[in-house]
Amino acid sequence: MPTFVYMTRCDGCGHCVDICPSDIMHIDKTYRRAYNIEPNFCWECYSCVKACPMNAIDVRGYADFAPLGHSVRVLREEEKGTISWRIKFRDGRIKDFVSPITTQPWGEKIPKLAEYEIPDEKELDSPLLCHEPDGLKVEGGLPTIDKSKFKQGVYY
Amino acid sequence: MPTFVYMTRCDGCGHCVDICPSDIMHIDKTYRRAYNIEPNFCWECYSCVKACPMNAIDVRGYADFAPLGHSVRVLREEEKGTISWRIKFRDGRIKDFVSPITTQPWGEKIPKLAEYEIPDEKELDSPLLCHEPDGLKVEGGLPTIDKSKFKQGVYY
Amino acid sequence: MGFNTVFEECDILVVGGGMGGTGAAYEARYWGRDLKIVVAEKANIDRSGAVAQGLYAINCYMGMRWGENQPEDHVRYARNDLMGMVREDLAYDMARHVDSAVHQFEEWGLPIMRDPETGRYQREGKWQIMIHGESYKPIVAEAARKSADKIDNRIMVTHLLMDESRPNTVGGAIGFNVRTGDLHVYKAKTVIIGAGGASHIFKPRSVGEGMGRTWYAPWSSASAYALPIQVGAKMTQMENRIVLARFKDGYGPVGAYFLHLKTYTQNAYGEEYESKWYDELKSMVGPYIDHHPTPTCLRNHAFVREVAAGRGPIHMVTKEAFQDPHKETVGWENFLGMTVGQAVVWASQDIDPKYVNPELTTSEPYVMGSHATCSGAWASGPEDISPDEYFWGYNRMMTVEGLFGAGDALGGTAHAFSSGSFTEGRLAAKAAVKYVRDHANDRVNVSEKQIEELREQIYKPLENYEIGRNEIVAGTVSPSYILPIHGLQRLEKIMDEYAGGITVNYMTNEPLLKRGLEHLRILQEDLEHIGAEDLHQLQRAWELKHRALASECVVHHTLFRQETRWPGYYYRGDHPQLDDDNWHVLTVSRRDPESGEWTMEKAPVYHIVD
Amino acid sequence: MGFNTVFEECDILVVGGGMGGTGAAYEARYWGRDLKIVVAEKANIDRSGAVAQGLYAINCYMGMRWGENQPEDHVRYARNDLMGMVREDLAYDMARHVDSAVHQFEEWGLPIMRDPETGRYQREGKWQIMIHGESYKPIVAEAARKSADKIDNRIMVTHLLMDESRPNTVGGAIGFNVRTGDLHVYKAKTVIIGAGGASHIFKPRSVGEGMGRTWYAPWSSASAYALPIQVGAKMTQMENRIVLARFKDGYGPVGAYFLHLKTYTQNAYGEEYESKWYDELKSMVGPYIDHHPTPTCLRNHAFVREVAAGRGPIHMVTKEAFQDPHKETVGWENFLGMTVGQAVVWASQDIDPKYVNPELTTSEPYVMGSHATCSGAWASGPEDISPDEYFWGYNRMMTVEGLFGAGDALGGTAHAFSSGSFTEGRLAAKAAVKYVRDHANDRVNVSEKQIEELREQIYKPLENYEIGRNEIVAGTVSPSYILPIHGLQRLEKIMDEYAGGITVNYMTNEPLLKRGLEHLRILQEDLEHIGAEDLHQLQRAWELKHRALASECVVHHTLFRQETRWPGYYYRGDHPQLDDDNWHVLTVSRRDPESGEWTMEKAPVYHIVD
Ligand SMILES: Cc1cc2c(cc1C)N(S(=O)(=O)O)[C@@H]1C(=O)NC(=O)N=C1N2C[C@H](O)[C@H](O)[C@H](O)COP(=O)(O)OP(=O)(O)OC[C@H]1O[C@@H](n2cnc3c(N)ncnc32)[C@H](O)[C@@H]1O
Ligand SMILES: Cc1cc2c(cc1C)N(S(=O)(=O)O)[C@@H]1C(=O)NC(=O)N=C1N2C[C@H](O)[C@H](O)[C@H](O)COP(=O)(O)OP(=O)(O)OC[C@H]1O[C@@H](n2cnc3c(N)ncnc32)[C@H](O)[C@@H]1O
Ligand SMILES: Nc1ncnc2c1ncn2[C@@H]1O[C@H](COP(=O)(O)O)[C@@H](O)[C@H]1O
Ligand SMILES: Nc1ncnc2c1ncn2[C@@H]1O[C@H](COP(=O)(O)O)[C@@H](O)[C@H]1O
Ligand SMILES: Nc1ncnc2c1ncn2[C@@H]1O[C@H](COP(=O)(O)O)[C@@H](O)[C@H]1O
Ligand code: SF4
Ligand code: SF4
Ligand code: SF4
Ligand code: SF4
Ligand code: NA
Repeated sequence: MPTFVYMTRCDGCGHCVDICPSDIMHIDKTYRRAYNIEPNFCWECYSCVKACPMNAIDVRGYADFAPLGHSVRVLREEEKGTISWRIKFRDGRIKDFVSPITTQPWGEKIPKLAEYEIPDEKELDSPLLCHEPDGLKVEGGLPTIDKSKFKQGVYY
Repeated sequence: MPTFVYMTRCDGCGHCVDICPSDIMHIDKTYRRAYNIEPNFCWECYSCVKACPMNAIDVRGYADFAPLGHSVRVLREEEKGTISWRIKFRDGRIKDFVSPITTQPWGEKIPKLAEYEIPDEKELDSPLLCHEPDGLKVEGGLPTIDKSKFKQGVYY
Repeated sequence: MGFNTVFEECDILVVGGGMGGTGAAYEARYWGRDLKIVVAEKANIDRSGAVAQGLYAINCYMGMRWGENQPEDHVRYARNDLMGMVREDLAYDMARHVDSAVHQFEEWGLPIMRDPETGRYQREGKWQIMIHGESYKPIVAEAARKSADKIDNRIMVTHLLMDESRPNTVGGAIGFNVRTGDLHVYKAKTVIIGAGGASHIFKPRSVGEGMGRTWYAPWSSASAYALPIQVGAKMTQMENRIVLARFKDGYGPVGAYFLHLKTYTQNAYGEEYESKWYDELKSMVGPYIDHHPTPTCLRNHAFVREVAAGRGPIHMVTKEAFQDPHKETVGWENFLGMTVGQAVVWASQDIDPKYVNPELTTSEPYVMGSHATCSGAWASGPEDISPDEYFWGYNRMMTVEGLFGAGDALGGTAHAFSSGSFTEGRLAAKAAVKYVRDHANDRVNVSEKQIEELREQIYKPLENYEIGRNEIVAGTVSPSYILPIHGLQRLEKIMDEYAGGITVNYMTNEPLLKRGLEHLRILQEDLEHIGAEDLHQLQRAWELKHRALASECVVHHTLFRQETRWPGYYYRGDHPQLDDDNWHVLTVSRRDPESGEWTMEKAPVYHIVD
Repeated sequence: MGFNTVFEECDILVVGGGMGGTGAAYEARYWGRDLKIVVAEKANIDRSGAVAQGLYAINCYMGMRWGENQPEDHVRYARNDLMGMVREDLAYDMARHVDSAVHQFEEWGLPIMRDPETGRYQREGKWQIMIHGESYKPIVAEAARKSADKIDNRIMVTHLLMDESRPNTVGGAIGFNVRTGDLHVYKAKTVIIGAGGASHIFKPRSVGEGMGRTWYAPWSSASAYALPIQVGAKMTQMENRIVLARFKDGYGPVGAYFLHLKTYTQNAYGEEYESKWYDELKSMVGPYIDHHPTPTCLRNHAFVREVAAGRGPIHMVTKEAFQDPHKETVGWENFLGMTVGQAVVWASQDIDPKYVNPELTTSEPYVMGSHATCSGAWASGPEDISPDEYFWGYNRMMTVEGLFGAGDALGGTAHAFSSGSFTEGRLAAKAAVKYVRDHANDRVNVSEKQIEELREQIYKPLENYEIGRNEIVAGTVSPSYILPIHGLQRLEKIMDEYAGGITVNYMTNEPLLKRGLEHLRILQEDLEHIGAEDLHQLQRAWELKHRALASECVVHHTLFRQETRWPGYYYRGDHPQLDDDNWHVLTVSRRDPESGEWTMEKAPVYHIVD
């Protein structure tokens, strides 16, 4: 399902252009609206669909194997923290799904490490990563292994 | 080797458009010169190349498997009744070939049957075709076979 | 769409001016001196069809004048090569006439090589003679042009018309002019189909820009099958698709190399490999593996298996033969005269067969009826030599009255090649003239309604595009239409994966075929929504529709025949053996034009010589 | 081409802000509080890389907190699955840290499912935990954005820079901005490559509009391999391409189905088929077939052979599991959260897995280093647990000084997946900080000349096009350039046919590989003539060049390893057996940057646990 853009809905804002990992959503010079310049490099990742404020982008399954007449629509609501899908089969059957996309308000829970206490320079020589060993939630600290027991050749 | 057209040579005469069995040589609206609109339906049959009075058309082997740097050029001379080929390998080696294309002057030896004597209506019931049996150049006339000996099932 | 409608009435309409069609036009004029004879050709007959770029051999010539072969020998050869399955009456009939066609070609100017010692035509092999055939097609085109009342080039015929006064009787054909867009309506008493075979039914080995470089021409678009199928004509042996050993990438034919240059194949390690697969083949096909020459499909089998076993690529050993400058010239000219693309591949890859043994591959399957295969329409044989049940009044007439065929269009006639196809065109034309005489008082009755309905269908892809295009900003993706290339790639993928293409090493079985049929049915529905941007794409749209219908037929046939008759062409994984007890028969299908339902039947093979 | 040059000096440059790159940016800031940390990303890190559309599982989580698995268990699992061939030191190291990364993700908001009874993370299988991962990538991107000094989106990095004062030492990287065209020159003390794996090395199963619907993302373009190879870094296990069983056409992953939903496979006739191939596998790989779980490649082998035997297609039996509404929801959401395309295939083909068992296929091979495969750069392990010869100063540093890698970029670390790749990024970043500290007095020396030479190379495709385009009237065929799509299709065809792709059922051998190398060499020459119409195509041109170089590496490795180590991934027809006597080793390659010559060596596999 490479993407396509409905002429009457797109206002040329460029969000899709900004997000597409494949760099294939471009603004048409004449219409000043977006379209998929290279459908054969579309992954159907829906990044652009989710990002479009006008719901102007839809997908129709790759012609190589997907018959016409289906649709898979999505509504990603950041504030609600949910994503809703509506699957319409070619024969008209419908399935709806809703899932969480995050359990936290956006932008708050991820630390700005620059504001953390500066770690001891000597810790650079330890194998521990930041927030470790606590972050491992194990007692006994970071596991390690005895080098002298290593062997070459088959192991079984 | 789909075809391409050198901008400076083509004068837009349309011979290539007229002959291409795949209907893919078209005249560009802006430049009023010919180009291959659908290289993936080109058979490299060279019909257009042979027909171009300006030698404006050349071919470069299909990119799927033909590296750049080769060429296969042709000169078809109706009056002389010959066709000449020059093959240039990628590494520069060259091979030339010349063959006859006809043993007769064009347009003369093929009969206009409308001017022949009208065949006997009864001959329609015979299995003979026009110019037969003479055209077969055999004695004994058209071969036939005894229906009663036909059999079904395996033959070996 | 403000296109005009152009009406034409004629006695004999030839659809497709290829080898069969030009032969038909010529012969029709001879017998039907006063008849109106028209050729409707989608391209330009000077360079249309499989022979557009020429041929380097005429593969079917008896040489009766020199006592070289008799028609009986041809029958034995063709049936052996096709594992017993040909229409021997049709084969014999073609063979007994083919020499006179070839003699004409020579008179007309076609340079046929001569053996300097014997003075006879230069043989490439037992059946083939060598020619400088670059202008083969312009030569036969001239014959047709001088014979027909009219050659309508650039008419893509999309449907046959049916006579509304008489049951099951053809009434002409309809199509559009690819340049002007005008609708062309031919009301004709007889129609001779010479529209060639089918490439691009199965996915080819190159899929990019090079997808057009198939062995059979990319414009061989299955119209010869779709047109009769649409009106309910019976088809035969449509499962018998052909796979050919070919030079890699360029699909250059191997005949001249094997037969004339005496080059031979070996595996990647320089080993002969065919004998390795003898036992396996013996267990699959029994005595057929011992027949001579080894049937084409069985040679393929050894090739395919050797490669699958990891000892590919297979090379053609050219280095020895090419030391002889004459043979080297033949080797190159063979391609320059018939498959220029192979010379281009070699030039581009610095392959000089004098110093390098080039690679071979096995091709994707093609559907055609004039090489080592015989798919096509079920037709009447000639009165004097056909079993009674194979004769219904007119030689080469299909099961629809007044509808004839020649060349790839006709089933059961393997190994006819260019000369045999031309010959069949002649045979069909003579019978068509007779048909016209016999029905002198009948008038063709095709209603406005019939034409209007077809007109709407024909232009629908343009309309689909025009409407759908407004919905989207730009680009090739629309929710309401697919483009012809999209549909073609879908078709090729379905056939490849479900019906035994290259990706699955020619393997299929009942579950795959049934699933393939479902996919094809849905594809047909989608083809109602095909969008054509312009007249060129409208041609592509109809070519695709023809291919899709022919493909459906191929799958039904493949499903019906519960055996593996031609290992190396395809394999029924669920019936891996040849089964003479149940399947020493021809398969015959019919699609009901109203319901679209298919019925399959067996028809006996008559062996007319020992 | 009036593009500007933008200079940037930094301590740590992260190339690619995917799972590895975001982990690296985060960790680098923690340790390198005062360092300049920059991420150069070709797309937009919010939705870039393999995780752009999300994931439905984290496939690597030990669960040490609940005593579920220990790092030793992971080593045993990964090496068993890879038929013995992993860098166990790297694997152990990743495994002992990975849990802390996952715990962070949860804190950051990633919805990880919980087993309602145990309160633990919901297991999909022994190693996998289930998530609602649609926003997995935006979440880790935020972590990177908050950590780095700068995220440069839309920078296609084309080359690494080398320090001219010290031998074999990285000096930064260079690339262009896909929007502005500006040249971006990063002079950096250390570079961490997190540029992901490679799709479109081999021809995919769909070749039209759907060619982009591969399992791994079409933008996974092998930069992670090409960048180090270009500067002479050593690579390992590049022959170990991965083939995966996937749902047909959409390439939807099967893990959740097998492990959580407990669906299972059967052939076209409803038969279990894996056991049929036990004896054959036993004869090929000996004891490995008896290990548990059955290695991924060996499961593939049974699949591939069963299909080749004519009993395909293989179906996933979903009808039973999908009767449970919870499982049905998981089945669908699995794809909506990770491979929407599979849901689209099913919707379009009316496949409701509750009523129809969908088809599976085996994919074309991918080159990557974080799934059941471990291709990538040869890197130092961590000091405390690496054999001495596998430690050269800094964890995850390649054989070029100052050059680090993570995730798909690094060789030997199979089964790291998203979480392990992120973890590797962290490990590399901490080591990079240490490297910067240790080299505090060194200054990066990259000359104008080095930059100028690269600038010319980088923009050459635009110039090729501009010049060549004037020569021809219109269209895509030029005698002087090929377009990126042309070159890509050539590459995919070469790899498919010569290096064991789908068309040859994963079969190759020495003659094929050697011929493949010749084709690749010539392709590289042609890529000097690639034409880019605009900046977007300039990106495609460089992606292709990266893929082509990585492919060369893959073929050299495949040629070097004279055994069939992973039947089901590929077969050496000339060495059909696994050979522990000679090949229980890792393969290591190096391409000399001056001559372009490759050298291959064997490196011992150290087994660090029983
Ligand atoms: C492509 C090709 C073909 C051959 C070979 C090599 C190659 C590379 N080889 S070797 O491999 O063995 O080497 C042969 C060889 O050397 N010697 C030989 O005698 N024959 C060979 N063939 C086979 C013959 O060519 C073949 O048997 C005949 O041409 C078949 O004749 P016919 O059945 O008439 O098909 P056609 O392709 O010639 O003509 C079809 C015409 O129909 C037109 N057409 C099609 N659809 C139409 C439509 N809808 N409306 C209007 N017109 C519509 C076409 O344009 C065309 O004019
Ligand atoms: C595509 C995909 C992937 C997975 C799965 C299903 C599917 C459909 N499955 S399941 O199948 O098992 O179901 C997994 C799963 O469920 N669970 C899991 O943990 N991992 C799975 N993966 C694997 C992981 O995703 C994978 O292991 C990691 O993402 C690897 O991380 P990393 O090595 O960092 O690669 P990346 O793709 O995330 O990031 C690469 C980045 O580099 C950028 N880039 C690339 N080249 C660049 C250049 N030249 N210049 C600048 N930037 C440049 C990219 O844009 C990207 O940001
Ligand atoms: N339940 C739902 N599931 C998925 N997408 C939805 C749902 N409801 C609305 N949408 C989205 O909301 C937008 C407007 O929908 P429509 O009016 O159908 O085009 C589209 O992007 C839809 O995909
Ligand atoms: N190895 C072979 N043995 C016998 N006949 C062959 C062989 N190869 C090709 N032919 C015949 O040569 C002609 C041209 O074949 P081709 O070039 O393969 O289309 C056909 O009549 C083939 O049947
Ligand atoms: N049949 C299976 N048996 C064991 N593990 C599997 C199986 N299928 C997939 N997996 C694992 O599940 C995870 C996701 O697999 P996949 O969805 O195939 O990428 C990976 O860790 C696989 O190794
Ligand atoms: S995001 Fe939507 S509205 Fe904005 S340019 Fe793209 S398609 Fe148009
Ligand atoms: S679906 Fe993904 S790849 Fe396709 S256009 Fe949208 S963002 Fe780009
Ligand atoms: S035949 Fe030659 S000169 Fe005439 S339009 Fe074609 S390319 Fe141009
Ligand atoms: S080579 Fe043949 S198919 Fe190609 S453009 Fe010329 S005439 Fe058409
Ligand atoms: Na890795």
